[in-house]
Amino acid sequence: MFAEEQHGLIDGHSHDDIKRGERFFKGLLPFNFKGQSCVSCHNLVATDTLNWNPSAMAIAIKYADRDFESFKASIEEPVGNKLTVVHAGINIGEEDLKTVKAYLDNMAMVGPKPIKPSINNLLIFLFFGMLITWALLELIFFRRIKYRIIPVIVLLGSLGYQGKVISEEAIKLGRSQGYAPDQPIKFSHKVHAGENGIDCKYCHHTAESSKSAGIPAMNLCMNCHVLIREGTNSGKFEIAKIVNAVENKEPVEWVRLHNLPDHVFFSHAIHVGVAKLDCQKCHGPVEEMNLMRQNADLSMGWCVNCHRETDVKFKENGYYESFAKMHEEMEIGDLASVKAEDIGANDCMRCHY
Amino acid sequence: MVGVFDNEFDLVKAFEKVKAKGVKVDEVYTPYPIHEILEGMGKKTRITHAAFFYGLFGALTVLGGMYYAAVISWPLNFGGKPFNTFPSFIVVTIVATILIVTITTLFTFSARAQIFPGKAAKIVHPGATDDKFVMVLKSGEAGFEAGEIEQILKDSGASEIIK
Amino acid sequence: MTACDVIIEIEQLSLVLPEKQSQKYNLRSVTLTEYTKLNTFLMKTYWRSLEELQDPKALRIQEAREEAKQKSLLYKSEGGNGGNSRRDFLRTLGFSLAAASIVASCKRPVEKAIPYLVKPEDITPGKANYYASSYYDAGDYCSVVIKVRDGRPIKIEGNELSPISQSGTSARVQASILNLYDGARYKGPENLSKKITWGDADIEIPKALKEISEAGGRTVLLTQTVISPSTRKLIQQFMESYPGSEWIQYDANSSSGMLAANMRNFGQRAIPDYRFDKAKVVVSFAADFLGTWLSPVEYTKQYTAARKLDDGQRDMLRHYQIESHLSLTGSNADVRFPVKPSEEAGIILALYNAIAAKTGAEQFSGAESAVDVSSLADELLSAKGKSIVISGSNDENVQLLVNAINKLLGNYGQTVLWDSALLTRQGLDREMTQLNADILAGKLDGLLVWGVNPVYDQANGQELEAAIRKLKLSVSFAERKDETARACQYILPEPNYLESWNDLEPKMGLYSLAQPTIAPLFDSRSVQESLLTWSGTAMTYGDFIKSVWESDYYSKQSDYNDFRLFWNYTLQKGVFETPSSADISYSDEGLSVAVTKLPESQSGTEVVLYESIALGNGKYANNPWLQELPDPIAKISWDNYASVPVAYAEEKGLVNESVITVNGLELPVFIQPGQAKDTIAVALGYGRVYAGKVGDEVGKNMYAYVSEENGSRKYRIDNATVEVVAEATFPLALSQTHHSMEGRPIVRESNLDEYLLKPDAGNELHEEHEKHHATLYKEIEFKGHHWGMAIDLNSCTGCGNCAISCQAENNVQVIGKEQVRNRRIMHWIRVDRYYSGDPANPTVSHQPVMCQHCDNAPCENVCPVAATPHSAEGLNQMAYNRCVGTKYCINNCPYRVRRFNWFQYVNNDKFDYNANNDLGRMVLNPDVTVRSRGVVEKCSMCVQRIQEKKQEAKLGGRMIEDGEIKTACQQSCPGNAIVFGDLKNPESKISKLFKDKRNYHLLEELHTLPSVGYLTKVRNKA
Amino acid sequence: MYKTSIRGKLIQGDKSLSKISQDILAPIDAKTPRWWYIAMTISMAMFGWGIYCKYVTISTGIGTWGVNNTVGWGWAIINFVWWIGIGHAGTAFSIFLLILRQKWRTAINRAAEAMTVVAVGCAGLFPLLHMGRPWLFFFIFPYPNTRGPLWVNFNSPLFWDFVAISAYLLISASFWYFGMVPDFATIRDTTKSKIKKAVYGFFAFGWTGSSREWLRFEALSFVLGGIAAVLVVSVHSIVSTDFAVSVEPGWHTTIFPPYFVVGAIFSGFAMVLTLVTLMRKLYNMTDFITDSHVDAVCRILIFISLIMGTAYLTEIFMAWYSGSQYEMFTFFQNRITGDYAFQFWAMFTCNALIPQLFWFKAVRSRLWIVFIISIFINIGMWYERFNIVITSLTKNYLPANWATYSPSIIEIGFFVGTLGMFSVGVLLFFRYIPMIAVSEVKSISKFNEEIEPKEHH
Repeated sequence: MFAEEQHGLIDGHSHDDIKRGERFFKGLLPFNFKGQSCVSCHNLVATDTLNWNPSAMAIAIKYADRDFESFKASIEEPVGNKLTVVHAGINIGEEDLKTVKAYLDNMAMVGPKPIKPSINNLLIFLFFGMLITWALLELIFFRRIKYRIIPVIVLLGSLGYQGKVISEEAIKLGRSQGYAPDQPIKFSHKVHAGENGIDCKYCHHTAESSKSAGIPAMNLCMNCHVLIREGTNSGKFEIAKIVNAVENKEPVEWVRLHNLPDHVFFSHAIHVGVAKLDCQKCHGPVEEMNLMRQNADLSMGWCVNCHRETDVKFKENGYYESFAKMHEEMEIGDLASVKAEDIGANDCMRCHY
Repeated sequence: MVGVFDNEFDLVKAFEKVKAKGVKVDEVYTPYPIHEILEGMGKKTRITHAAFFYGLFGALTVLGGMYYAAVISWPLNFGGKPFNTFPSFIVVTIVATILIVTITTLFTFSARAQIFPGKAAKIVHPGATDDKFVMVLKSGEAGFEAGEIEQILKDSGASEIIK
Repeated sequence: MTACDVIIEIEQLSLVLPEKQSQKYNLRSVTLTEYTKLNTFLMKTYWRSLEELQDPKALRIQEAREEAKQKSLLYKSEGGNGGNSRRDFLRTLGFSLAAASIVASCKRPVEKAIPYLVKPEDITPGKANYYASSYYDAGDYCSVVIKVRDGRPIKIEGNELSPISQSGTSARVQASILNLYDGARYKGPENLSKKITWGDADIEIPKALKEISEAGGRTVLLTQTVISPSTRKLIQQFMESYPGSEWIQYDANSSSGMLAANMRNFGQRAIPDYRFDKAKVVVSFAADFLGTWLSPVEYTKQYTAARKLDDGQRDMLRHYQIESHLSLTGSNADVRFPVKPSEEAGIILALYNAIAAKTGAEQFSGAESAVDVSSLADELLSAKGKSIVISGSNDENVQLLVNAINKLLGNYGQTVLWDSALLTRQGLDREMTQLNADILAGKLDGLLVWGVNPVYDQANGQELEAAIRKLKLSVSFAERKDETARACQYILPEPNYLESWNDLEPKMGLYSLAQPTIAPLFDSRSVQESLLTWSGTAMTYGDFIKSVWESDYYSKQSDYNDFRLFWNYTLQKGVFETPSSADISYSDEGLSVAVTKLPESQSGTEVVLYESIALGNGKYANNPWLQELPDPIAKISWDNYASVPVAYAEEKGLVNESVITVNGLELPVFIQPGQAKDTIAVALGYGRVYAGKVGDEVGKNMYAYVSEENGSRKYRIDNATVEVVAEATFPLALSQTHHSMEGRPIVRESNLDEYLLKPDAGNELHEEHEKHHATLYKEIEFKGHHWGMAIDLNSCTGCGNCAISCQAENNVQVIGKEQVRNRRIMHWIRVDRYYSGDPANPTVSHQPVMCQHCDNAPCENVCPVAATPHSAEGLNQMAYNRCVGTKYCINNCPYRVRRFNWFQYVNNDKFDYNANNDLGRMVLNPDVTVRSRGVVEKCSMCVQRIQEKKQEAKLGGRMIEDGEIKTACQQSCPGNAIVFGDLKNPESKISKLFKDKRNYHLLEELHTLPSVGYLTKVRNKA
Repeated sequence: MYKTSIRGKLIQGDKSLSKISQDILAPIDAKTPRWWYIAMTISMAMFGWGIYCKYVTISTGIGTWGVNNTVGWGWAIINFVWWIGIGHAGTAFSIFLLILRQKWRTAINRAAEAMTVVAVGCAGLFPLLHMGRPWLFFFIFPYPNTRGPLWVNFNSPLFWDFVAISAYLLISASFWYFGMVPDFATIRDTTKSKIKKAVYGFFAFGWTGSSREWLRFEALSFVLGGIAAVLVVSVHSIVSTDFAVSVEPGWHTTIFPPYFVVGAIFSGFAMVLTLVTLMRKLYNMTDFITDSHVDAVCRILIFISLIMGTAYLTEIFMAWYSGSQYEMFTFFQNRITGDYAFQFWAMFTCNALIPQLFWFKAVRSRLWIVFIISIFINIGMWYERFNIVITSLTKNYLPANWATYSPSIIEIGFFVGTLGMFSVGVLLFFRYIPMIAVSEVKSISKFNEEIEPKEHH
């Protein structure tokens, strides 16, 4: 009974196995592999966006349901070219490898360790708060410092800092410019749109006709990936996820980057289909991004100011014939160009209803 | 030399006499303002002028700001009114100007009169804020003769003379 | 709620529905795969629970993995932001007002986007699809178009191709979309409250049926009127496979008397097709044909067409209404006589005699008429063949007399047609009465109940319930909770009509199809499929319909020479018409007997039991939209009440909300002008006890007082005992409390003769005000469009369809009885109703009022935060996310059309209606923001529809056509009273109507320059 | 020059300057009286209930009030205008009487100013919390932002209101505070308690009473007094535009600005009278707040009351003269008669009729009658605002919208809460702040002929 409590089984693995596996994985118990360990390539915590190798968690989830043999095969006799190259020379005993699998299985159960919150900024903020308190007390009661200007400067400086933090945070509120989360599949726009020159609208094909540009359905990916099964950077692991998703009918849960607030209604069709704007105008140099990043801050000011600067296809599009008087003015030269703003693009009702 | 008086009239009398002697009175501390002294000290304040300019500046800023916001920056159609609704602007201009004048004048006052939070008072005589009228003369001043002055103070009814 | 949630709410302006991440169901437009999500969500909520029961351990591990996966994504996504430290910093900071903004960013939820695995061809994310279908329930038929957005049906529009409803709908049809998402629907087959599978049911029930059949027992299939030809066919098949079984059709609000009379006179168990558009004089005896009688949408279309004046028409139908309680129809009548219900027969007889005297037909002696009908008879005779006389009575004898009058007037073949007879009511009450007695007497063994609720709507409901419980076999096919289903052994839920196939024949020769627009939300199966299965036909109902159509209807047309084409096109159009003719002759059989059996005039108080506009027979009492729809006349929602005459109330010292007892039943009092002397009226359809959390215990069940007379249901209590309950009050939710226009020029009206002399009769003020039109400053010029709306008061009957249509389109929230009573109803369009003249018989005016989109809008000027400026297209905009809720705009709107979100109406247990659960929220329109607490909202003239059509035009590179954009209220208005369009386009219909002499603006003396115009009401009094 | 022999003494009793300080500052140094604790407890209880009601309002919504889609403003706005009106007394006293060189004001203006600050604070709560989303109140401020930038609507009276009220609060608070600086210095220099010396010393900002200070102090008073005089007129004029600028019948009238300003001064003076009579009784300050002070305020009230009566009659006349049926209805069928006749006549009686009793010296000289009448005026002024806000809103243009309004318990609690807040403020003022402007009283003491210039020996 005692033994069982101490070595309680989790999902069929003992604590000891898991601990031992962890040490192997992290290289604390070295095994013969060019001086590296698993963790050198397979991150435990996602930090490096350019690491094309699958993360520990991804591997864990993939192999959680599979038996040890397939796990072992992927390490010792991998199928993919890339994996064959990098995994060449791994030498680890079978029992030890089993503990690694146990460790990974356990990880798939409990999830990655939470990142401890860093409290530096808060500490700085509180420190300035304390400075304010001190300066006030000094000014009112202690009066120990001869040059009164010192506490006054400290007071104003601290208040300024706190004000700055608060206003910056307030502006950032609900914004996420630069947001570039890891995606469940290491999909690179650089590889697809940049290096291979695939047109944006091949995948996001509803951009011209619907409000939504559309995230391509997995069967669209399969148009190409039915043949292309191994990538130059990522090997087979990432592409296998697509195949797996289609075969098992498990939809891929992408993390959304561009989240407009729910009270904003945006239509891709108007901007791409009618105004013929380039995708890059808002989304930035997507063809250069390995990891998709939110380019613009998507603030209301950003929208509104673009409307103030951008010309409408006034003569080209038949719809604008309703604006008869403006056409007349254009004919006689009173009106050089029509900005989006001039036809009411900055009205509330255009986006909020 | 410090002369302490019990009432306004004695102080004023002494003040006039000292001045007549040609001796410059350094400072007078009273529980309430006495116009004869304030005038007699020969000091002038330009706070009122400053306030006027603050007002002028404030009014123009407010009016200009509103014109910019409502006509240039983002004109919006409210109830079919023109963008430049000048009569509406006036209301806010008046009030906001008053606010600006008040705050800036207070700061000016605070700076010029050296009255601000945390200032330690240099108390010449503790009764000066209660019921005493205090006149301070500096011994280094031209025409200052201690004995003579003391006599003047005494004659005018000083209740206490501190040297 | 944690501090962070609060802040997120603040930051997101709480317009999102704060839901758990895992169940987050984004209601906004841009989400890609709502369909996928939707199904996942539903599976999770309703289906997966079975698995959970089966293997809890396996599931737990699986869940743990899922959770781990979620977590890993969460951490990863934070990592990429570089805002890791910021979030944590904020997380630890806690909540204070000063730091509110900082804390706000602490928990921006990770949003997921899940694309389709394989994208369905016909679904484009962000675009709506429209499918033609048909609504039929409780005798109401309507051809509809269902708007489906990302896999969810969200709105019902009228089908313009239907010759019956002609793009019109009724409030009940509009609200039926919410029935789909009703939480009171049964989730799967049950046997005595235990879940079973369809397989179990398919074994047990046929076995029981067979046993009964073999033992010579009796099984009855009790349905409402079935107008589906395929279903009728398969019911016959089913009957044949179980000898001894019977099929009884039963309508709670029946037309049995009419059917019986028509069977005698014409040999038809049907109702002729009344054509109000061809009539010049209509005399209706308590038939509420614009509200509830037979086919109100169709009749409203015809009636308003016959009274329109804007297309140069100079003639109008004249409408007489003789009734006791002020019905919607009565409120539109040119001449109305309030009489006691028992006096009606006497008046009809007198009318008959007067006409017979002039046409030389046989006259009968009878009671004295309460109304002098001689001039009426003359008028009818002068419009021979162009008149209609109808009666709402359910008494066969009365209907025989009415038929005789129509015959004498030569209306058959002219305005009353048998070629296209109406089939939507076929229940004969005596069959049900017999069945009721048999059940109580134990003479029945099996009962299959489908679509009716006898336990609720039979007078002896409780006894019946007990007797049903004792039956050998009782099966209910109820879609949602009802009292009869509760008594039954088996509950085999049928799918909603939006989830299933059907074909309908509402009129002879007129067919229409219903098609599923969403996969069944619950484990339901259509009744037809069950019957097919039990009668041994292995076939889905959809295939069965197809086979019936191929064999029966394909041959009746010549447009398509391929059945597949015929089927697809019919499905697309929703309706199919074949010329039909009937050779039917009139025989006056029974008339002489009938006149002797007419109801006699009574001296006591009579209580009229009428069908309410909103609830009908009470089947959809759990629909909060219907419950909250104010009665078109009384403007009361959430209750039924005793309408008493003004004089009676004065005599007894009653006020609104006093309580009286009628035969022992306590009822709240509403003083109803126009209520006939010595009568009281109470609506049916209320007082459900097992309808769901919204519908339970709302009002009193008056079906308990429905008795029988001459073989049909009698919706009247004679010689009722009425007592005043002293000191007692019962709150009523009135949404309008003042009924007089106070002499103000609000609804402007004239009479036809005046109008013909002078088109601006009654509207002289308009020109006067136009003359004074002046402004200090330059008027704002609209460059491209200037949207406007015109409302023809002559066409508006006040039916309330627009209010519900708007509610569905614009996510207008339900607020419940207490808040309606507090005068906080949220409807963006309301129909004001004014009385004028004699309180005993007032003239009634209906006026729909929504935001007038004034060009000089008073509300815009006073908003401090610029949340409601004017758009370049002439719309009065309302930016909810900017609104801080000062309510100043509400005060400064002379029309009071602005609505305030006094509470959080969405996701709030205090407002436990459709918006408080995931299922109910699926009806929300993703193109319209769900408003949060503290913001003002109002009619936007369906700006989302304007934007959508503009986008279509821009993508097509063409100008917008007139009439292309239709607002929700306009689209399905059965009276065609609303016209929307571009005032900048001089050719548009709206521009022409604005130049009409009848056009005026509400409160135009205030110079608010509304973009909504009203056309004066023209009556046709003699 | 002020003639004591003609107009009575400004200060009763032969008091030396030091005695003046002592008498006025006595409550600060003395032991807190028992009634003060009792009054404070009651006020705190009221205040606490108010806070609870505010909590309910913010957490649940404005729906907890009695307002509805027809009557968008209820007690909140009535009370707002009422409090703002009361808040006018301080400035009115200080400024107008300063401009009019009314020396007797010195005994009362401090109390009046304190009242102003607290009352305006109470008033400000109402417009803030009657918002549907008060946490977004900053939208009303035209600050540069990332929304375009999106500014505010400068045409909206509520924006004017916001500027006017915040300016008024700031200005009256600074005016009040700077007036107290010399007095704080007096406390600093006379008190024996070390803590008090330090605390009051801090608040005295280092005041010594030197001529350079007094010179600028006088200039400051002059400037502030001058511009604040504009405020007295402007603030309530602006508040009146909340109504006058709208289209509601009964609101849309040009008489409102002067009518509101006069009404505000009326209610403010009445409240001053209420407070001053209490203060005099409780702290036995009969020497400073003399009968003639009370008498003078009463005489002013007669005059204002007559103006109020005229304003009421003018409004009614204009409604009839305009010929507008909506105006006619509002005044003749919904105010003078009709559902709200009681409120109208209560207003008329309290404001236009009862103050006429002040014509009688017997009334003016009996403090308790004066006190009661002042309460009546306060009530009457509340009814005036009720009349304006509610009668117009309940029955406006379209009869279909007509609705009734009755306050919910939460709204009542909110109002009671502000009453509590006001009395808490006033009690704190009684306890910790010189009730009467010491330095100013001293400056007028010389007009008491008893303090003759002493012949020196």
